[in-house]
Amino acid sequence: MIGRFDNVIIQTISRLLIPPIQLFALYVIAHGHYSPGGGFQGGCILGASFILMVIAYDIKEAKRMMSEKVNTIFSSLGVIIYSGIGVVCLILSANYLDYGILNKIMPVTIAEARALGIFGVEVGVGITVMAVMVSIFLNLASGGEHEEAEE
Amino acid sequence: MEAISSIKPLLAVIVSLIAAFLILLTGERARNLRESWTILASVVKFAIVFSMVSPILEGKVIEYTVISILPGLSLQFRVDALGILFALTASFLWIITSFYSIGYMRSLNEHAQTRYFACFAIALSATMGVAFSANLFTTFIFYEIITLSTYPLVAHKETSEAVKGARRYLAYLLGTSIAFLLLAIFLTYNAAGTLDFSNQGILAGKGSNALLTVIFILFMAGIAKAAMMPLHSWLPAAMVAPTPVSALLHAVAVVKVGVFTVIRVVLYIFGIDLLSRLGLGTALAYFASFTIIVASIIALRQDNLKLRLAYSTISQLSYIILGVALLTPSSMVGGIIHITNHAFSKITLFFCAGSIYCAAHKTKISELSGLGKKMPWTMTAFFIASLSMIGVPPAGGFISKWYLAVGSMEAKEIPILVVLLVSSVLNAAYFLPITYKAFFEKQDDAHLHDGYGHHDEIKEIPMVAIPLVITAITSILMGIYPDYFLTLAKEVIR
Amino acid sequence: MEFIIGKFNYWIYIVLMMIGFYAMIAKSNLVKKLVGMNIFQTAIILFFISIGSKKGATIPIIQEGATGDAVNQAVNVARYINPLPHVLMLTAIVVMVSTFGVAMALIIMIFRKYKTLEEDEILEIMRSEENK
Amino acid sequence: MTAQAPILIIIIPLIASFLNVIIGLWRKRLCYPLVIITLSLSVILSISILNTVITQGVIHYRLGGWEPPWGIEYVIDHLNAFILIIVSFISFTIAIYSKRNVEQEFPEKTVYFYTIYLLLVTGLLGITITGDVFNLYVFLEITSLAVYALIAIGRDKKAPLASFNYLIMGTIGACFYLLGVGYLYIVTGSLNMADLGRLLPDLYHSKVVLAAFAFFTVGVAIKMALFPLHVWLPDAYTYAPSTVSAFAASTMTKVGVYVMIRIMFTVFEPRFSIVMLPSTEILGWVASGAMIFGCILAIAQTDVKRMLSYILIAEVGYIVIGVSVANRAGFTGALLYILFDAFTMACLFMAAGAVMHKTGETSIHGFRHLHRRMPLTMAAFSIAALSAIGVPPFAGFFSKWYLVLGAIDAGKWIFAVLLLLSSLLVAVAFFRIIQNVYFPPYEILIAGSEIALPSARNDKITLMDEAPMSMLLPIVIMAAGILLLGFFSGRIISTIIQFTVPGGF
Repeated sequence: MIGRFDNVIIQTISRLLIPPIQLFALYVIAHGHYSPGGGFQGGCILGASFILMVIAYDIKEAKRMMSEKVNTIFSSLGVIIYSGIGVVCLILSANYLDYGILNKIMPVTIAEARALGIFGVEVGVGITVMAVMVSIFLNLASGGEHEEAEE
Repeated sequence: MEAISSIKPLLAVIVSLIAAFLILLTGERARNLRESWTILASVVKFAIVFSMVSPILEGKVIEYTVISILPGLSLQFRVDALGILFALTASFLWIITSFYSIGYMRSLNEHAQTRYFACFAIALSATMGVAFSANLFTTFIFYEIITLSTYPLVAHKETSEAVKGARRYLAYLLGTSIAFLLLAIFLTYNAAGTLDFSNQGILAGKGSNALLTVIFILFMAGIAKAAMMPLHSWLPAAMVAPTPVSALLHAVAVVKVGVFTVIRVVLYIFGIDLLSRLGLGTALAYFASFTIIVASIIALRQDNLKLRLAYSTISQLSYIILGVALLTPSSMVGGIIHITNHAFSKITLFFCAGSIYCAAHKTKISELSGLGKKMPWTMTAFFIASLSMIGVPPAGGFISKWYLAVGSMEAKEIPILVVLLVSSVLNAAYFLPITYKAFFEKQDDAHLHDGYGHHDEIKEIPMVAIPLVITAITSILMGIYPDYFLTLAKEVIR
Repeated sequence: MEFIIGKFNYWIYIVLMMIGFYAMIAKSNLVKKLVGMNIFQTAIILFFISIGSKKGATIPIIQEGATGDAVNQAVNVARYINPLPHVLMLTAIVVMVSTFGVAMALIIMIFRKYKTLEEDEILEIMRSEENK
Repeated sequence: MTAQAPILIIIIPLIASFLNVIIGLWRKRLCYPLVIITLSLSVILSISILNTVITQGVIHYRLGGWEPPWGIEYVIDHLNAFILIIVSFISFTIAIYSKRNVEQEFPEKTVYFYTIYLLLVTGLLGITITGDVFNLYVFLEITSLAVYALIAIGRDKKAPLASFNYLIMGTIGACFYLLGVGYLYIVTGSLNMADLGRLLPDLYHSKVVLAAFAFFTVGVAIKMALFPLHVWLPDAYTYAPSTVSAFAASTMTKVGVYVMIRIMFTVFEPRFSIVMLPSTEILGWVASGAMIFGCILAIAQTDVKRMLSYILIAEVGYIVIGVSVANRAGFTGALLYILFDAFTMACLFMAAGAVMHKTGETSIHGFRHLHRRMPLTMAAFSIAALSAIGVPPFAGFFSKWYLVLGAIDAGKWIFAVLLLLSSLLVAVAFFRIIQNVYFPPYEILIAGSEIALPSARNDKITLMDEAPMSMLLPIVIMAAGILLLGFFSGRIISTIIQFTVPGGF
């Protein structure tokens, strides 16, 4: 539906904007656990940057940078990271998502281990959210040719 | 009376279930093997049942709890004299019937014989279940199994007529049992807190008279298998089934299960004292006698042989109910012994009808003229059996009618006595003409070339003829030596 | 009047919710239904957020190296808004977004099949197919 | 292992579902085995959980080791354990069944189907296992989203619209539930069920609590398709792929009922739900409406799947009646019914699906004389139908026995009569099919279809053409379950159900 239309201004501006947006997204993700923000918000921003690119260029461009396959892998990879960390805690004979225990395998204190654990989870969430945002958008924008990925 | 625990009742029920399974496995491929399963099962079943007789005669009861399905309600067997009497009759007749139906089915080259024999076996094991059940819960379960397993037998021909008959059959039996019988059972359980049969009855003093009356009426309406009017019309409809089915199931197993359940309810749920206090016994008795008379009158007008037999069955069943409803010792003996007598003679009659159909392909009474010479054995057996039906000594029917008559006098119910006499006359009126026609009427040529081939081809099929001779002889013997069953019957009311 | 002003956040959410509800039930255009659904959910989210907030309170995070006063205020509940409803709503938003996604996918499928999004027209087409 | 079982039973399907996506990109045909292994694992886990509950009593599992009521807590008593077993076993069996159905109906979407299927299972297990009202909401939505997607995944042209309507209704239900949670949070500041159960009794006079209760009830009623709010169900389950309708019909409504029981008797006390409000009274009448109208509408249908959907509505009515009479017998009956009806509905829908697979149609005429073509499937179908009618010795009878007993104990004769009446109506509905299957009058057959002219009646070569093994096996398992389970209901009650009856009954 969104056909290609070359508009120098839009493309240049979005070229300029996208990197800082993504950087900010990473910041939001990384600081999620001790300031406002977190995986979901960061993921949304990250996804928004891709969407901006799709709007500025066209779907083929976006697909070139992030193909359907990669997208699908990302969307499930995030969840696997998140639940994987939890399972690691299980394996270390603590309860699910009890990050404190992670200090057994990392040279850090329990508090730091908690911070790192939650950070890992945030990253996972971020990746998934980003991937799903993009796939939903592409799915709608392309009128369903882009196979739907389920949240 | 002390109870001995034994697994025999369960075996008696299970054996024909296993047989049904094997029959289904064997299928059409090896017909002889399949039939041999039926024969084997029937013989074994009879052996098991027979082995339980002697302890019963010593006044013991055999108990066996299969599994406690719901707390307080268990699938339990309890063999007493009444049960063994019924089980003995049914299982013995099953042996004969299985030979008969093999001959019948093969001579007519019927379809779907595997289904036929399998359902037959299941129905029989359910009959045993009812006969041996120790509480209403168990009775109800097997009661429904009988209904379901005989439904395919009624619809066997698969013509639209057969299907209609089967639908009515199911509607009556299943509908009444769910709507009335189940409700009555719930009410009983709610009132008495138990469903176990006990000789004194369990409902005595457990509720207001109105409630008990309602329960009783619900029971009587719910047990449509007893074919009391006005809930009788499923039985004529079921006559579309093959004759062996009508013979064993709709003259012995199914209908007798209905009557049997009525007896159980009357004697072991309500108890004699309670019923006589409520005066329900007499009411039931008059209801039954109404059925007797009306059914006999309808039977007079039937030209189709099986239909006439069906209506005769309806009236004869009510004899049994009448006998029990009078609540006097002799009448009860008469009713209970009539279970056996009627079973033997009526199955003979049906066998004859089947044999006529096999040999001459005739179903109408008007076509029977002159058949006596061609099928002497069949028609003679028919004559004997009808004598027993009418109640002419020395045939077995006489014994039961005698006791019934005595009972009615004990109960000071002279109208009932009149009913008995009138109905005997009616029985004679609708049975003897058949024999007369068969033996003494010349066959007019109109029937010479009707339907299937010439009459000179008509000859009895031994596989079919032998069983009916046996049953006929038995029904005579039971008139001459009634003691065996009488002792059992007396055991019941002792 | 006080009754309305004092609890204005509830009134707002109720009004919004009813608007959304009306759209979901009454509109025949599927997309409008969907928009109504979003309004409906947003109203509930507003409701939750509003019950978490307090006048003059701040986010419940103790600054790094906070001394005396700040630490004492850490236990002073009145100074901090209740974060839990916000967190819940974060999840609720995720749910909302995914519901929206699925619904959109469905709408696309419907549009591909019937070339319209007016419910009555779709039903009309269905009926004609039935008769065919 | 057993200590972590409560979380593993959720996590394993979750991880597997996303693993499934990645594997699916690589090798499509590995998805099916993965799903089977995962679900068999969850069956084992649920059994071990039940075992633990029976031997050691209620399990409390704290996610992330946070103390309740702050952290999310999984609480498993006999009730959840019971439902867990049902859900996991049914999902496992239907997963086996799904193979050929998927191959036939939407081979290109295999990966997505199994992913969403696993998510659906995760959601249902989560609803059952969690002890936190908001967490329950999340799982509820996961479940619903998965089902919306699954319903629309098939070929049927009508499916998307049905799914969309379901989505709208379902969202309303979920949002009402969420509002209920919010109201309770305002007054108590807690989301933990047990904690709420402790805090609420002092607040029963408050209007907010009443509103919360109302929102909960309506929301859950929509989710479990209680009679006046059932409108989404028939379309959705009729047009869905047969696997999906089988699974949804047999588990989702049951889990909905479970949620209702939790809310009414754990979060709120029976004292509140029964005495202070006449809620159970109202529910009882609504449910009896469901029974009667469900059956009547079922009789009116000509499509088997649609008829089954209406029967399902009626059976939700049965279960709710069992709960609403609010005594031991009724509650026991309701739980037994949940178990048996899960089996029955799975068997019926799977059989219908198998017929669809073979003949391509599910109209009642399509069933005509099928007992020659698919004897086993039809036998299973008949068994399940008889169980649904409530004829002994099949399982349904024993649960109905308890339901009626409960109604009588509560002195609600009218309910008892209605139960029996609706059984008769169900019988009418089903014997239309059974008679069509076994004894179609030959006059019609000659006119109607190719099979079995009277001349062909005696030929021994029956043109038998059964469903594939992977479909047949689950159907037969279910039928066997229906046949046998009834006789063990005594044991089931004495070991599990009697402990689930809430206090005050």
